[in-house]
Amino acid sequence: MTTPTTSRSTGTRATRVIGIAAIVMSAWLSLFGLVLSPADVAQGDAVRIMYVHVPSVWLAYLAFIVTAICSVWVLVARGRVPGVDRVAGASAEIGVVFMAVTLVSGMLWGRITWGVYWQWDARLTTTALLFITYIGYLAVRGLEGSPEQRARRSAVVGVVAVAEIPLVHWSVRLWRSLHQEATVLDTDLDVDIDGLMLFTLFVGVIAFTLWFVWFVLHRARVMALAALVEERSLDEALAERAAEVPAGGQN
Amino acid sequence: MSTPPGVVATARMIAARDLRIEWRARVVTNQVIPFAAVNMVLFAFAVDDTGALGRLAPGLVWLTVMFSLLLCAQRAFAIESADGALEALRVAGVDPVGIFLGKATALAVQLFALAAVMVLAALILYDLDPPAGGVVVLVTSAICATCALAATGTIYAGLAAGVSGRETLLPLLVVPVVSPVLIGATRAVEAALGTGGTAVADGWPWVGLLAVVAVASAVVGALTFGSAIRD
Amino acid sequence: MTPFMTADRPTTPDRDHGSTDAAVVLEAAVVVMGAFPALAGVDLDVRRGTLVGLRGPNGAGKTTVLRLCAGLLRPDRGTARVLGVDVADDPAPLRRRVGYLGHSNGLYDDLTALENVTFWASTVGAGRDDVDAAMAAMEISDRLRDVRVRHLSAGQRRRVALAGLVARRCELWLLDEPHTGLDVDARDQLDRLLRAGADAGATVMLSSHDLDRVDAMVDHGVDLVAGRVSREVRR
Amino acid sequence: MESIEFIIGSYLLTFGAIAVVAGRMLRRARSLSHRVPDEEKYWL
Repeated sequence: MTTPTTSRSTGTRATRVIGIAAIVMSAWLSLFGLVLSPADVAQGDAVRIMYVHVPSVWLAYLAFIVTAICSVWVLVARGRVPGVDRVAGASAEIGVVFMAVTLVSGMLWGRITWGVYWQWDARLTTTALLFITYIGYLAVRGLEGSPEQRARRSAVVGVVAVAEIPLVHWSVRLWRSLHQEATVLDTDLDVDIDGLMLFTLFVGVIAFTLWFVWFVLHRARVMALAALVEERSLDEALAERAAEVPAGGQN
Repeated sequence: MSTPPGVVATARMIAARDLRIEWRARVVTNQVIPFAAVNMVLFAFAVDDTGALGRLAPGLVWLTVMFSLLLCAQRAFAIESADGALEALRVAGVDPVGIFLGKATALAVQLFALAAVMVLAALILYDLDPPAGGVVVLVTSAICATCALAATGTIYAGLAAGVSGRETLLPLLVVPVVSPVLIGATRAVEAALGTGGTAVADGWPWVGLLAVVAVASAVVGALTFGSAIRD
Repeated sequence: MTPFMTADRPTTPDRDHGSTDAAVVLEAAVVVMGAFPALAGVDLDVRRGTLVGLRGPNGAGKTTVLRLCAGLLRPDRGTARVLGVDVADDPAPLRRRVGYLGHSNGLYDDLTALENVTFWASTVGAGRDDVDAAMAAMEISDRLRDVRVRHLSAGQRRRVALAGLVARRCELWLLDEPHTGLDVDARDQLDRLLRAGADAGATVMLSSHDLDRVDAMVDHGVDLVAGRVSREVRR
Repeated sequence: MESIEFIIGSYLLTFGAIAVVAGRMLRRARSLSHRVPDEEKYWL
């Protein structure tokens, strides 16, 4: 999988170690989650979805926290920290992917446990709205403009989004608490966790954190490569423009 | 000798100018309010049940105000970018915090007027019978909600001003962020109008939520608006 | 009095930072628009109190030079110092001291001429006297003052925009094709005004297609070709 | 195991997403890296 050509692109020894560790941990997670860990007393085998669901939601929120921190950094530095901006963007991209995964695996879990795919609880609703917000963040990253402009604009969205999380969560919780009569399903997703289940979950969180680091390092380097390619094409474009003028000096 | 105006003076100047332009051009009065009103009428067809319509009224009012926000915020920056004025403001070194506060204030005033008309329309069209004590909750919640909406709308409309594709980008950015406002304002108005079977006093926690959202949006906007409009 | 008079403005400490007689210094400035190098290494040294004309065909970089000097762009390579301030640093201290009029006028259609000029004057705290002087200098009649600019001709709008700049009394004037849309009388009038401004100590940079007109009026002519300076003439 | 298709499905979805995103990213990295000399890659 890691051939010499990869090592000349965005891979280094460190990312290879992280990547292999992530794969091993993921295999381990699947083994423990699907086979070795016990079924839950209340939920039965449905609890096995938790071992991928909880680590992926952890990854998604970790990604958005990283994006938020980098966004603040970019704003303070007035957009002139391209490396930080790339980490913000890379982190948001991977966060959006895992938030989508989280939502779908959560719905599958909900379908088994509650009998419905969706429930208007604060966690789900906040996550769904946050997902849309970060799709908007990525849309802003795709706007026309200079790299610096892109960095500052998307950082604004990153900061507004992180300010939004507690407000959305609070408002939906308040909404739910005043409308309890709507709830017919009282099974919560909280499970009575035993030692092996906790261990499996722990393996999952480690594995997905490794995936996060691996993805962000690679994605940020891909962005850096794209910037370098642009820089090189600028040299060519400058040479072309220079050829337009017959060596005219100043007098 | 001339000294440049401070933040508050700048904000007042910008807000006064925006409101004067609206007073002259009547875009909100002659275009956005009729659009919002026809929304309220169409909701009646969609729901087709007077009892349900009454219960839904607060939500429909604020949904309409949110849609109108998208139009008004777009309009607020269309006047800036029509002839390059936003760029000229930047070259002139006008404080972006002042620009933000001024434009958000003008937008909030327009939205508040619009919300008032929509509440009135709901009372008439949906046959509501509000309790007398609800006015205070109604007005304070509407003030907080329109301020919060205006602040968020100003940040993102400023960010998208002059960018191609802004018409579709703005709703994507604004709507998820204003969802707490929609929830809070709907519940507060529900309590104020007595449509949800709750007491008027139940509206106060929601007013508190709206006030927090308004302050948070204004603070975030003031801190980030300079970066949002730099091009 | 000429509305360009700037000597009565208070001198701030950062004002004379750096070389005192250089208004604009560009060194090997490269500005990229998308993937296109609009400026491909421009060297330029503009003295204070001079009237500078930028000439050249479309796409030569005239507009980009002016926008760079206004702090609207940052050099991708090289340096740009304007009034002693490096525009790659925060250009905020530069603002208010620089007036820029691009292809658009920066006017609000539904405000009257007077309201527009008053608004732009008030952004720097300039008062009623400055506005009146600017309106008089641009010969905006009492009748035109109270007309919404939406109903004005292109030339009249340009005069209103210029009055807005004049009222702000800047040290450096950056005018992108200021003659566009003006009739011959108004062009002559504008040229007289710019000359008077430069004589009073302001630095004026303008771009134009009109080679003869520029040649006749400027102290320092700069020809741009393909994002570079091809020829300079100083008087 | 009850609802096994949902459980297996969620695992496949999660790890499938990782594989697809990683694969696309590495392919793009490889195609870009040909156009940049190694000495400009700060991570090497």
